[in-house]
Amino acid sequence: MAKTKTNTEDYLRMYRQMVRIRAFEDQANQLYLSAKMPGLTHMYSGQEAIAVGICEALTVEDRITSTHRGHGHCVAKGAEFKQMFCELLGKAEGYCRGKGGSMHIADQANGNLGANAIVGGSMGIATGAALTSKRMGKDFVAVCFFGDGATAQGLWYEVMNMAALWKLPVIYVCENNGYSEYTRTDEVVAGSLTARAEAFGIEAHKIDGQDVLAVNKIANELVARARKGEGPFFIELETYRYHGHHVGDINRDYYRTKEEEAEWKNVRDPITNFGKWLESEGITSAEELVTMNDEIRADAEAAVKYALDAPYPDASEVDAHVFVGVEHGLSYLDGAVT
Amino acid sequence: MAKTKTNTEDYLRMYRQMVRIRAFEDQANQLYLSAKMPGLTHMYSGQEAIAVGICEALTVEDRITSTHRGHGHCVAKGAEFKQMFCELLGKAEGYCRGKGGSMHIADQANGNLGANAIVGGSMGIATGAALTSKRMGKDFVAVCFFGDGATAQGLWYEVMNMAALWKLPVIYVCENNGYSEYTRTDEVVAGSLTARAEAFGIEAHKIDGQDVLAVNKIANELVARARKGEGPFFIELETYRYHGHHVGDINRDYYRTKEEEAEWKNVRDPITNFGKWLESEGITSAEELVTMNDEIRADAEAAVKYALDAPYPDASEVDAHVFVGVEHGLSYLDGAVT
Amino acid sequence: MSREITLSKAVNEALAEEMRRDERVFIIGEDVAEAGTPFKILSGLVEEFGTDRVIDTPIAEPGFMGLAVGAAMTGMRPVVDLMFGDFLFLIMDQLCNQAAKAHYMSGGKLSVPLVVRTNLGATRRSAAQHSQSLHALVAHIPGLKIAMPSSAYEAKGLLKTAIRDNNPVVIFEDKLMYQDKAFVPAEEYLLPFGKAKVLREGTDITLIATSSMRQVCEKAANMLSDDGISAEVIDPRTIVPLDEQGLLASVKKTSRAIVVDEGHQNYGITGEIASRLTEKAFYHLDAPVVRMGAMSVPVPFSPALEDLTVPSAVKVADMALRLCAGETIHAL
Amino acid sequence: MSREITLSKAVNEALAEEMRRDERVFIIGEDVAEAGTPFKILSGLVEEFGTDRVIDTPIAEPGFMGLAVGAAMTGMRPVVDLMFGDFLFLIMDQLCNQAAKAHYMSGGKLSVPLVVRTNLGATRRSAAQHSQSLHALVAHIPGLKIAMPSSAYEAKGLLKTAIRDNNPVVIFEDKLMYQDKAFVPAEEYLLPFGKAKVLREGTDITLIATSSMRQVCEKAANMLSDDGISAEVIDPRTIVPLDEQGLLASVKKTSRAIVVDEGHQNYGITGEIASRLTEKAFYHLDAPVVRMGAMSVPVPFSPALEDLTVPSAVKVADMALRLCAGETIHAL
Ligand SMILES: Cc1ncc(C[n+]2csc(CCOP(=O)(O)OP(=O)(O)O)c2C)c(N)n1
Ligand SMILES: Cc1ncc(C[n+]2csc(CCOP(=O)(O)OP(=O)(O)O)c2C)c(N)n1
Ligand SMILES: [Mg+2]
Ligand SMILES: [Mg+2]
Repeated sequence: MAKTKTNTEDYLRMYRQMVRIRAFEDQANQLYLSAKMPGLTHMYSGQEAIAVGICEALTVEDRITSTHRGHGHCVAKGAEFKQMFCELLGKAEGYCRGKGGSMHIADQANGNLGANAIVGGSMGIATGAALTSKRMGKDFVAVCFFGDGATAQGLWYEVMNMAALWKLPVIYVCENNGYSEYTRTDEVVAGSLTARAEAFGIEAHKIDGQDVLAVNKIANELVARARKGEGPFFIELETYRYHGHHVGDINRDYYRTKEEEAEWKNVRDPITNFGKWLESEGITSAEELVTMNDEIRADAEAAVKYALDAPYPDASEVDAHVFVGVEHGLSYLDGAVT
Repeated sequence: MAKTKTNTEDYLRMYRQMVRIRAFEDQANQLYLSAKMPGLTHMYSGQEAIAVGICEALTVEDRITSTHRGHGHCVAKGAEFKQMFCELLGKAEGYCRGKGGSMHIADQANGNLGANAIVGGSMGIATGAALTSKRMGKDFVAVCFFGDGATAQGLWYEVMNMAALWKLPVIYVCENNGYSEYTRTDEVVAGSLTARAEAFGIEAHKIDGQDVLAVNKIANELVARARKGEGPFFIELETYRYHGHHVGDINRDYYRTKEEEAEWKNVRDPITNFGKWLESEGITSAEELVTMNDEIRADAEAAVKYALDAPYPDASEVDAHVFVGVEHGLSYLDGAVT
Repeated sequence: MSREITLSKAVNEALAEEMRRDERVFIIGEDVAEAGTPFKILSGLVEEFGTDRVIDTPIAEPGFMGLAVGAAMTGMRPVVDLMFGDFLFLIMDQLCNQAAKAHYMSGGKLSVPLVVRTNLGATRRSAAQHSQSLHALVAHIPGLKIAMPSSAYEAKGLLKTAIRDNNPVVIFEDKLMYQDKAFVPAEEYLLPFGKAKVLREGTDITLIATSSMRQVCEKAANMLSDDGISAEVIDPRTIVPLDEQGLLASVKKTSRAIVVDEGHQNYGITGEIASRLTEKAFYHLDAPVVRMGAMSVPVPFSPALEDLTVPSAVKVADMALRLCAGETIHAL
Repeated sequence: MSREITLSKAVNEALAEEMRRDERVFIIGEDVAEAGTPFKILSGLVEEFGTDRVIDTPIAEPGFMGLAVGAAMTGMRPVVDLMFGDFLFLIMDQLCNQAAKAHYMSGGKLSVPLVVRTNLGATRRSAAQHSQSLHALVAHIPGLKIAMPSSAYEAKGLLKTAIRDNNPVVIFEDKLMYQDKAFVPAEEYLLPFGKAKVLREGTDITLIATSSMRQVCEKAANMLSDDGISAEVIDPRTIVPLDEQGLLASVKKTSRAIVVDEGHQNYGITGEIASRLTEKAFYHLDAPVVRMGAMSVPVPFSPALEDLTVPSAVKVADMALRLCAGETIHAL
């Protein structure tokens, strides 16, 4: 996926990808509100510039690990709406045959090693992928997405130490959206996040996570350097989640104000602001953007409809995929050769 | 245990305690070499100035947590030879009735919450003790001893974060003896240890661990400040272990040179150097020191003899202490009321 | 006087009562204060007891579990709030290598009076890392007591007992039962550990039901009575200690038993319970004790699959019918 | 051609052979390179394969376990060296929430071909945190395979099979057996998972022995033969998968069985194995299957106590005699 294309194309694709994420989440939220979605899910809306700015700097061979708030990463790394909605609804055509759902959506064909329902749970996985790249002489890099709350997990410090000692091509990307669940970040983070990475000898950057061009710029730079063996790196990005912690988190007044939410949505929205910039630069027109938005919304709606009508996995799949190469895990447990 | 005594007494007691640790370890090592000791044990010899310099700044109410290399901490916090040797030999009169042994020796009467055979395993315990002090309005502080290798455990970063957020009276004491088992510290520690603590907003100090006065000075200062609520703190102390990783680690050439060992023993020995200083200051004479050394060695030998003759715990104790308030854990498991 | 309250309310009451009674008791975990946990179980507690006793932590389970061990060793009585039972994997070292062993390793000098409150239960569409029932893991570790309340009544009585116990106790609440109501005395009460409760008397077969499986077995018993089968339903309440006498008395009476539990069946707790019954009631049994645990597969997200993995009333009733009909269940 | 080598050497050979065969195989853990582990098992490997494939880590078990999962997902085949089985508690999340579930959660897209090499076994005077036999914990987790070699021969053959398996496998070596020798073919061989091995034929009673308990049961069988009792000794070799057919064939023949294992008996693996046998051989059994696990207490340091906690040949032989004499073992 060598990058031989004009900036214009890059810019429009970044905009497009951000809109696709927003559209996906709007539909997912509707599915929940209309009681059509099994369980809960965590909306990425508001953080689009990060997933897109970073993943646009990656090739399909580059690996990412994602989080419980993972739809944005999944879309940005190249996933399709249909298989994603099928997964969220537990349908057989989902990326994980409906077995993983929103919190475990993975798309390894595009290098997405999966969302993770254990906060911080993928930090070792991303670092291990970087180990493979280095030991096997591949040139892919690994990007580990996680939230501000995940920095409390000791696992991060264990793997940063090894990544730094062994100069692994991994980039730790902290999406600091100001909250972990219902708790403000400053109540649970002592000192400085960038200093924590620097203490392991890891170069750290703090970036505005609402500015897709700024995110993409640092990503391009660090990904290139990581490929050359100059990694690991750490990026802290300041951002905000528009919805609640999950779709069911409706009344948020006890932990954050409506004003604060409005401020971010109205003044710092990554899509609106990037759209304005594209117009001001004459790269595109308001009309073109409206058309693009409408097309994408239509795509998303069509994908939802498709997923709602799609079949569930067959009951016989319940004990498939317990073990690689074993059709039915249960009979295998009894030593019955399969 | 208020400290109303002249410096001279302090100095002599510090010297005395260091010699007691050295004498204890020499006997323990002999027990191993003469095949009288069950299992293996880790010698503290060479690091005496740290345990003594720190513990001399503590009251009996102050708590410490110790490590697999814990004899020094145990002696320095006030333990007696007899019960210690009994414990190392698995005898009923041991501090833990022989059930813990060297790696789990505890002496809660003197505030020693125990050695730990899980590297880093006591970092949460020490921090939790500090939480008790603060929440229950006590004024004891907690000191957490651990080695350089233990800094790789994620648990440390998790508890430093909470200690810093809640200003807990805990002091993290890293005895950097240059090795973790058979690996040089610089091969497994990226960046800087003091910077790691500082990244959490924790004041950090790096001190010569072979200079008991320097250690005691910083300890007095930080303990006092921790009592006032100015903690937590971190101290990294440069030191060296004279023996192998454990008593069975005899051939060490493949990971460190005899020259290096000789250098530390001959030039930087904490006891020799402090003894010289005591003489030069006219606080004591060479003769007095020799007498003290002889007395202590005699004490240690007597304690060993006592422990060798002491009885093992009765077989009926094997399922005692499984549960508090239950005489026999096994029958209790079946719901039999005890 | 007794009133109907939810399991969630029962837990909240137990905590409030014990915190009023004993200032050493405190709660520590993620989003336990203002948020009152994602399940809203603790609502109101921080208002009454303040943030010093209802402590919000960073997302660091091994860390706050470790703090709890140290706090317990030095005189406090922590109640650790572990948001999902699946996170037990993160605290195993502090819970099993430290808390469970400290009293024994110190020859009785140290003790660790703490409670880990967590949950179990699938069919909530929460997928493989938020749906596990992992009580078998901790039940295996000497030094830990394990309670498994099966309704609001047990949840309150067992939690109060756990908080007063001088040992580490892990208590598993069924996260699908939080809104289920049961009669709970207005007066204070405690429930003893190691005493099973016969929930329904019967003569033909014994259904041993832990936690979430109580409702399943009670439903099954109703179905069975329509078929003229009298099933006894018994709840062990705690699996460590386990009330062998109580279970044996029932099994010796009925001569048939099914052990129903939501943990994975393979190497789960049903094997231990069935073995103990078989060893001590062998000559009273008309048929081998049958075990019905959750399917030994990671919990799937898809509703079409997830519901298949947990024992259901229909499946239990069917199995009981076959047993009572003298059918050999495990013919090879 | 066969020669006698130690279990330690057998493991070393298995690793060397597989690393030569497949460049994706590498070793990761603490002091595995120059030091060759505290047990000196890996001596010589770093010299042959270099520090890129025999990787010394910091003391960060959760961390390097996590790295191994990610490396396995992306095409390598890590062999994780976990110095003591007691440290399993530290890697449970990465092993059980991540490695064990990734293939299932991804609907078959991701796979995690890795091996965790660790150990079990008490009576080494290493106290409660260095003496545990924790295989029951991982055996309960769907997605993991569990091997328990009982001699150098099994250690080599099972480890080679484990390394070639495309799933996460945990293999427990008996740390007290590292210097014990056994006949091991000079030619390459693999041992299949899920196939038990009859170590000694017998007709009166079946002794099912895992790992360290093999020698105990073989000794017991010798003692028993002096008393005219013919004991069959059978080793499951892997407990996940478990060779039910093999064990049942033996038990149906002898009609009596004792399951002997070094894990704590309470909620350990003996309950599962005994239950499976009882369920499927009930009408062939003259007496309930007896379980002999390690005492359910933390492992004490004192030699006077520690030896009491593990099943011994004398105790097993005595139990077998009583069983064969028709004595009711668990009379209440
Ligand atoms: C180990 C673990 N602890 C707790 C949880 C419950 N939980 C899910 S998301 C979350 C907050 C995560 O905050 P952050 O890392 O900032 O990500 P964000 O939700 O803000 O994107 C918590 C506590 C979990 N899933 N895993
Ligand atoms: C969790 C854990 N991992 C590994 C070990 C094995 N081990 C015992 S001591 C040790 C080295 C510790 O090094 P350090 O912390 O520097 O202490 P030192 O031995 O130098 O005093 C190791 C790896 C252990 N006991 N616990
Ligand atoms: Mg956040
Ligand atoms: Mg060291």
